[in-house]
This record gives sequence, structure tokens and C-alpha cells, in this order.
Amino acid sequence: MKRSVPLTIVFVTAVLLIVAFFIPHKPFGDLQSRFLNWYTIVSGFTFLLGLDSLTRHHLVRVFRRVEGWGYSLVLVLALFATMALGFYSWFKFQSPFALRAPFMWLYTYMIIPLQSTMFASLAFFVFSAAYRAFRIRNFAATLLLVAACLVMIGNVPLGSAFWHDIGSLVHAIIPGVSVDKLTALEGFASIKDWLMSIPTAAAGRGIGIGLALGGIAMSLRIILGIERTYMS
Amino acid sequence: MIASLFLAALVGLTPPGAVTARDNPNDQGGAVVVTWTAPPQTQADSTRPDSSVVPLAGFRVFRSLHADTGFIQVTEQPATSTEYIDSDSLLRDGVPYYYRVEAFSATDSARSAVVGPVVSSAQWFNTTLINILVATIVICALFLIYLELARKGAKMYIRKIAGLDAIDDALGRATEMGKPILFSFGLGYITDLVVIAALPLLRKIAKKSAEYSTRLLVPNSDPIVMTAAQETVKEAYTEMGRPDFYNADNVNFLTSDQFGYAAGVDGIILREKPGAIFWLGYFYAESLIMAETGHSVGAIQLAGTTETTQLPFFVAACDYTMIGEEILAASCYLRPEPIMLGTLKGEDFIRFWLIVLVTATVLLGTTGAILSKQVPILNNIFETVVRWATPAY
Amino acid sequence: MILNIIGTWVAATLTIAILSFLYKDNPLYRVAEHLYVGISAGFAVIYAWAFDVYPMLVDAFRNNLHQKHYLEAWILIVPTILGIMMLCRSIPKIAWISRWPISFTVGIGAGLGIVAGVQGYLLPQVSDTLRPLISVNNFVMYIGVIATLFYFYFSKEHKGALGVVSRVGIIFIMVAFGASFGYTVMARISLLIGRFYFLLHDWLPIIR
Amino acid sequence: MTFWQRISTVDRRILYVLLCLAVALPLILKPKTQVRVSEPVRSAFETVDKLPEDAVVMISIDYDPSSAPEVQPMLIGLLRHAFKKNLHVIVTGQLALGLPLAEIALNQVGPEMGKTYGKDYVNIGYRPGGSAMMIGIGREIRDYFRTDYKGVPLDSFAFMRSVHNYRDIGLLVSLAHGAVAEQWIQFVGGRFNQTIIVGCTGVNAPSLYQYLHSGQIKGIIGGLQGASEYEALIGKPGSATLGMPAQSAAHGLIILLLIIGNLGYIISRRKKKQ
Repeated sequence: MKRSVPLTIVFVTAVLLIVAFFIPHKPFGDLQSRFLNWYTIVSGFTFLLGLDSLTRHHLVRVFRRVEGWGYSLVLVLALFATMALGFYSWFKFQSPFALRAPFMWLYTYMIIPLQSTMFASLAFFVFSAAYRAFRIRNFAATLLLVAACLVMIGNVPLGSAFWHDIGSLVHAIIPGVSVDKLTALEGFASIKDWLMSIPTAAAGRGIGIGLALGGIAMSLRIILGIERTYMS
Repeated sequence: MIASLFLAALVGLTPPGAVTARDNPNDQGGAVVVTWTAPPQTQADSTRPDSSVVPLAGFRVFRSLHADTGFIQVTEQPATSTEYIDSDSLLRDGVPYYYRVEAFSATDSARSAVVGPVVSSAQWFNTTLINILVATIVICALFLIYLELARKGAKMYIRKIAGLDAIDDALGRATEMGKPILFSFGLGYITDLVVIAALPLLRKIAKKSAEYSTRLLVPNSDPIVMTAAQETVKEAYTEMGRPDFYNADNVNFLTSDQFGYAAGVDGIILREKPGAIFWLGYFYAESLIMAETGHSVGAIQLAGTTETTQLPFFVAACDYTMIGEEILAASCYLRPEPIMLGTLKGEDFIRFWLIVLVTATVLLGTTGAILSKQVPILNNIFETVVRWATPAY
Repeated sequence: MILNIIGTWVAATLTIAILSFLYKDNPLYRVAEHLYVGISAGFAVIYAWAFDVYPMLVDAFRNNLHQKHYLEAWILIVPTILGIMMLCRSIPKIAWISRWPISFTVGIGAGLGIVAGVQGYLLPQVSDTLRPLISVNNFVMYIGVIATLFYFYFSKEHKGALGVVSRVGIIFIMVAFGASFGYTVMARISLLIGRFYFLLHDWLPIIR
Repeated sequence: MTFWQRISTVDRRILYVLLCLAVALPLILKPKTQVRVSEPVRSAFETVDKLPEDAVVMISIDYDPSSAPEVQPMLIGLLRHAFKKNLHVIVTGQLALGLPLAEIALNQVGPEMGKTYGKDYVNIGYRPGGSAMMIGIGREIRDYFRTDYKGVPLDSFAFMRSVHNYRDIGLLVSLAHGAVAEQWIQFVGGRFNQTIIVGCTGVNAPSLYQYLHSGQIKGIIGGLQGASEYEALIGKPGSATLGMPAQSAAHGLIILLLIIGNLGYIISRRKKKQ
């Protein structure tokens, strides 16, 4: 009962979805979107579990006066204030996301800056990761470095200007070469475009085809009940 | 009818020709395709400077339950269109309908003859998906064959995956330093195969952590994944005879917001200073924020994801990275039973024949392109194969 | 208006608080971090209920009942029960019931994994690799795809011919990773420019 | 520790300060630069440009504020272009939280180009449904969107009366920061033979090249660079063009540091060998 029913549910759900994929007739035609809707509803319920876990974790810290409990208090207060404001806006403006609801103020002036700043901090991390990892340590790392640098140069107007300078330099050494013609080639940008559209796409496709095969193998293992850690 | 034709001829607007109406194929019913051809003067316009002709503005499609009366307009289409799929919510399957198309200009209109009856119906098989069906059946069948062979005990070799071998070292080092272990599924949902593939790895890590009495932290972004992770960790501890070691507080929920999650995990990393970090699951842009923070506290980091766009960052910031499908195969390495390895072998078998087929087709295409004058048939065969391999959606 | 000005100051403070952790962990960052987790978790809950559960469950039930689609309405009981079963997690004695809805969600993933894998990835990517080798680009593309595919070969040791091909594969993979990384640097710096633009333009009137 | 060793293992915080300066100084000083238009962006531009007058463009706002610095300029550029060509614009979105951004852009560009809400463009807002909705619109858009985001029925807008499904939509634009663009391509592109162009963050652009390559989409506008290229094509510089010098400076700095770092690495390694 505790194992066989879940395994049957997995099997039936998956096989139904696969079969329904090929059948436009009712009730199969919209089965996929129906199941995905159901999944969304189920996960809506599970947010209660998430809330339970989060508040319990931090309330315990507050009550036990664990070091840094003040921060936990901030978290719990922020959580409940947000939800209260959300329900209030929902009730008052029909939707919490009405552009003039106070909930949207919270969104615009607190969530947006937090989100964007956290995201923007990536600029710094990309910087330090590149500085550390892109060393001519071995062949693979060197390839990484060279490809990254070429794309970085090709990606900005600076690369264009740099290429123009190279053209002028070549012109100075070999006077027969026309600067304009060389500039028009846009060396770095062309290299970037080529790198992105051929080798990168090729590797992406190879990885992707492999992922599709691996995914099918994984799915079959799940459907046949060979892989069942998810219900350990 | 005759009158309208006569009127149209008088001012130069002729009705759309060759009107057809048939059931829309490969759908779940409730739709009829109406096609027509543009009346001649729209094409002749430029060559015949006839001032009395007003340019065609578009077409109107009408539908009725009767051949002669009760027509209602269902759509108005631009002059360039020659087809309309009527999927009005009032349309019922099994009911005969009649259609009529009208060409109109700013001042005038001209109606076609009535076509019909046409009955819409639902189909039991989408014929445009035949190639996908065949491919799916062949692939699944090959997997099943290999499973059968594996069950019978055929010998299987599998190569090493560096990232997997490193798990034990990482755990050992964290224990030596007396630091906790951090495991993250990223933003994965339970419907993501990579999350299901990462659960056995969590199980293995949890077992080791119970063995070494090292704290294991699993912050989550999805409550369902959290539930599955709690079960997995608890079970692993119980199996190691340490059910007391389980603390639900360590396998908890943070937030499902992408960067909120990253901020929370970063906070945990900065304060707990884990000795080993495992990034196994589905990651988006937050991957590098977390992995760089992990590096800054000196943790050994091991990553694996199916999200190709994030692999470069893990490769740059982590000590070991499982690329692409390696993480999907990982559970077979943890449980090297014949039946698990059979699916891996099947995967390789399909991969091999895929490469052979692709190569053969590409060579055929190359020869066809070179000998396109002498042996045109080669090109035709090539194009047919490519067309067949291209899926309709 | 006054709310917007307060909002801009709050936003600027939070921006600086988050950036401060690049220097080191500090109380300002800890407050911002805990605020962020709390607010975003609450926000996510409201979001999920307002956008998913309410329209998909409550509205759909009401509409279908109104239009006399009784089956369509009452079938929504299934996801509701599955959702409630999920909540059994928090009661240890019947926690095992939550495996049923989990199985349903896993089944969705597995089912889609097969057909979506074939239709969405396998066939389109394979069919697009089928190009005559009459240009350098097509040739490089073909070699890249095949070599990368060989790189993942699990059931043979990467020695001899396979070793050579898989090494070509890793070259392609590394070039691809480097290029993607380089391409991304640009995007990340764009985001930082966006934040600086906010601080220098919206908050402090330095750029006008 | 020698000088070169110190260089190759410099404290990350020094790098961070340098990056801040490289970004802030050009923003304040505003130097002038040139833009070169890449093929994917030109192709996207031409797809829009070739649409007949009065054709309908559906723009899906599939990004949220975190990618706004990159994608918002694209939306503004596309709106300006579409309005200049007298196209009708439907704005929708797969991420509810992106729609405030669409409102900001429409409120700015609409009046600027002399266009009115309801006559030239509508914002039908967000409805849940994801990929199911994408497929569903192939049948009838009103199955999901009976009204615009303010609750006004779609049929009260003249141009919307003839819009029912993808057949009536000349071009679909997905401005995406995640996998949503791929969903549009998978569920709508081939199935309904819909012309699609994608505007996305620089990160996602590489993974979308393959779709451009296989003809599943007609163009890609990638990152701030792509946005500034689009601004150049429509001849109206905007915030993307302003940000590009800072971008160049930061890239220059990164490459310079990579060279110095590697020099330090090589020299200190050689010394160690000696």
C-alpha cells in the first residue's frame, strides 16, 4: 500500500501523458495542460508546508534567543506583514497585483531593488571567478580563456575600435592595405558571431541531444519503478 | 447568387474562388478549415490601371446551419489571407455547417457560392506526430531490450565520472575540519528529472554525514522538493541507525524567489562556513552568486546540472562539475546493479546508432550536393530523410 | 508622490545594503537578507494563491458549475485532494500519504521527459545537424556535435579512437563554455549598470 | 610573497572597487561610441519592418524586473518601431510581475508616438496557464483573455475584433529572461507556424542561437548590446546606447586584468620552478 500505490500512480500518470500526446480526441487532447494545472494547484497547497517550515525554523530561534535571533524576528515580521498587505490588497482591489494596490508598492520599492541588486552582484562574481579560473593552467583552461576573451572583445564597441586600430597598424606596415576595407571586416565581432553560432551551438546541441537521451533513460527508470529514491 | 455575380462583374469585384470547407485535421474537434483563392483582380491590379477597381480590403467568412439562410459572420480577414480556421466556441462536433466567403472593398462586396455541408470531428491520432511516435517507440523499445539483456546478466563496463569520485573526499575533508555540509537543489521542481536524479546523491551524502556525525544542511526553494528531501535524509539516517540525528530544521524551506533564495543561501554559507557544498539540481543565474560565495569561505564544491547555460559558471567556480547528462547517469553509478547499468548501456547504444545514422545521412547529403547534376535522386532521398526527421509541433 | 520618494530612499538603502556583503558579512546585509527572504516568501505565497490556486481552482470550479459543465467542475476535487494529501506531511503518523501526490508530480515529469525529449530536443536538433558538408561551417558543426556526443559515452573507456574523438568533444565544450561565459559577462555588467543608473539617476541626481 | 605572486592572488575586493569605477565613471562622463549591428538583430528588425501596415504584433513580457536593465530598452525600441510602422500591438506576459514594466514602457512610448490605448495597442495583462495557455491561444485568445488588464472586454477594441488566434497575429515577440522563450518556440512556433522573434538577456542568447539556426525563430536581440543595436537601427538612441561606454570600459578592464593575472601566474610559476 505504501509503495505499490505510489508506483502505480507514477506509471499511470506518465503513460497517460505519453499516450495523450498523440491523441487529439477528448479527453486526451488537453490532458497535458490539465495535469500541469493540477500540479500547479497541488504546489499551491504545499506552500503551507513551506511557510510552516520557514516560520517554525525562525520562531524557534527567536524564542530560544539563539544568537542573531533579532534577524529571525525581522524575517518573520516581514513575512507576515507582506502576507497581511497582500490579503488586504486582494480584498480591497480585487487583485493584490492591481497597479495601485499597496502590495505593489512593496513590490516596486522593496522586492525589485533587492532582486535587481542581488542579480547585479553577479557582475562582481563573474569578475572574480574569471580572474581566478581563467589561467593558462592547462589546455582546457586556456581554451576557456581565449574563447571568453574573444567574445568579450567582440561584444562591445571597444572591440570595433580596437579592430580599427589594428587595421591602421597593418596599413602603416603594409601601405597597400586599405584601412576601410579591414575595418569593414569587423574582425572581433565576426569572430564572436562565429564562435557563438558554430562551435558553441555545436557543443550545445551535442550536450542537448545527450541530455534528451539521458532524460528518456531517467524517465523510463522512473516509470518502471527502478528509480524510486523520491519516495524513499 | 447570380445577381451578386452580376453586380460584382459590373464594378469589377469578383468573389473569392475555389472555396472549400473541411474538418480541421489532427485536432480535438470544434474546428473547420475554410480555404479560398483571392479573386483575380487583386493580382491583376498592378498591370491593369483600371480606375473603377477599388482595392480589395479583405474577406469575410460566414457560417450557417442551413444552405440558404441564417448566415452569420465568423471573421474578417486581411486581403492577403486565403485560409481561416473557424474554431468558434459555438461550433459543435457532428453538426453539418455551410460556409460562404465574401470579398469586400471599401465600397463593395462579392460573395462566393455556399459550400458544405461540413462536419467537424475530433481525431484519435495526430498524423503530424507520426515521426515522433516512431522515434519514441524505437527508443523506448531499445531501452527495454537492454534492460532485458542486463537482467540476464550481460557484462557492463562504465567509465569513471570525476565528480562522483570526489564526493567522498569532499565529505571527508568537511568532517576533518569539523564543518557542516551544504546541499542545494537550486530552483528545481520535483517535475525536473535532474532533481529526481539528485535525490539518490543526497541519500548517499546523508548516509555519510550520519556516519561521520557531520551536520547536513539542505535549504530548499520548493516545498515539494523539500518534502522529498526530508524523506530522503530521514530514511538515510534511519538506515545508518541514526534516526536521532535527523533534525527537520536542517532540511528547510527558504523562499521560492530566485534571488531571495540566493541571498538566504549566501547568508547560510557566510555564517555556517560549510566545508563541502553540493550544487546538484536546477540552477539559473543565481548559480554563480552562490558558488562564488561558497568558494570565498573555502568550501570544496561539486556541481551538476542539466541547465546548460549555467555549466560554464560552475566549471569556473567549483572544484568538480558534472556536465549535462552525467548527473542523470549518476544514480546508476551509485547503484551499479545490472538493471540500472542496462539503461546506461541502452543510452549509449542509441547514441551510437544516432551518430551512425546522422553521419550516413550527412554523407548522403554531401554526395547528393556534389553530384546534384548527375544523380539527382540522392538529393531527393536526402531531403526526404531530413523532412521526416523534422518534427511538426 | 511622497510615497514614491520614500520608496526610492528605501530602494536605495536596500541596494547599498545588499552590495555591502561584497565587502564582508555585516549587520546591514543580514537585515536586508532576512527582510528579502521573509518578504519574498510571503510574496510567493500570495502570488501562487492569487495567480494559480484561486483562478485554477476556485474560479474554474465556479465558472464550470455556472456553465453546467459538472464533470469539469467536480473533477477539480482530484487536485484538491492531492493538495490536502500533501499537507499530511506535517502529521508524522500519516506522513506517508504525501507520497501519493508526490508520485503524481513525478509521473508528470517522467511522462513529459519522454515525449518532450523526443519532440522538443532530440528530433529538431538531430534534423538540423543533417546538412551536406559543403561549407566549413557545416563541417565544423557536424564534427562538434558528433564529438560532443562521443564525449558522454559511458560504457567504453575513453581510449584509442574514442579517446581522440572525446578529446575533440571536450575542446568544443570548453570553447562553448568560454564563449558563453564571455557573452554573459556583458549581461551581468549591464545589470550593474542598471543599478548604478538607479543610484546615480533616480536616487542621487548625478546623471541628468 | 613576490609582486607577481601578489598580483595573481589579489584580494577580490580590490577587483570589485576597480569594477565599480569602470562602470560609474563612463556613466557620469558620457563619452561617444559607435554601434555595429549584428545579423540576428538585423534579422529581427527586418522581420518587424517587413510586416504590412495594420498587422498585429503580440509582445509577450516574459522577463521580470531583475532583467529589466537589459530587456526594457528592447521593449521600448520595439514599441517605437511598431508604432512608427502603424502596427497594432497586443501586450501580454507569462510573468505577472513583468507587466508593471510593460505599463511603464507603454505610458512612455504611446504618447511619445501619438498612439492611443485601445485603438493602436492593448495590454491584455497576465493570465495563469503557462504552456497550456500558449497552446490554447492557437484556438481562441478569448478562451484565456476575455478582457484587457483593466477588465474592458476585448471586443470593445476595434482591431481586436478580428484577432482570434495565431493566424491573426503577424508576429510574436517574446521578451524573455528565462526558458519562457523556448516554450513559445516549442509550443507555438512550429505547431501554429507562428513567426517568432526573441529578445532576451545576454545569457540566454547563446542557447537560442540554435533555434535561429534551424529557422525556428527569425531573430534574436541579445543583451544590452542587442538593444543598443536595435536602437541604432530605428535611429533613436536610448538608455542602452548610454550604457554601452560603461560596458566597454568594464570589458576592457576585465581583459586587462586577465592579462595581468596570467602574467603574474606565469612569472610566479617560473620562479617557483627555478
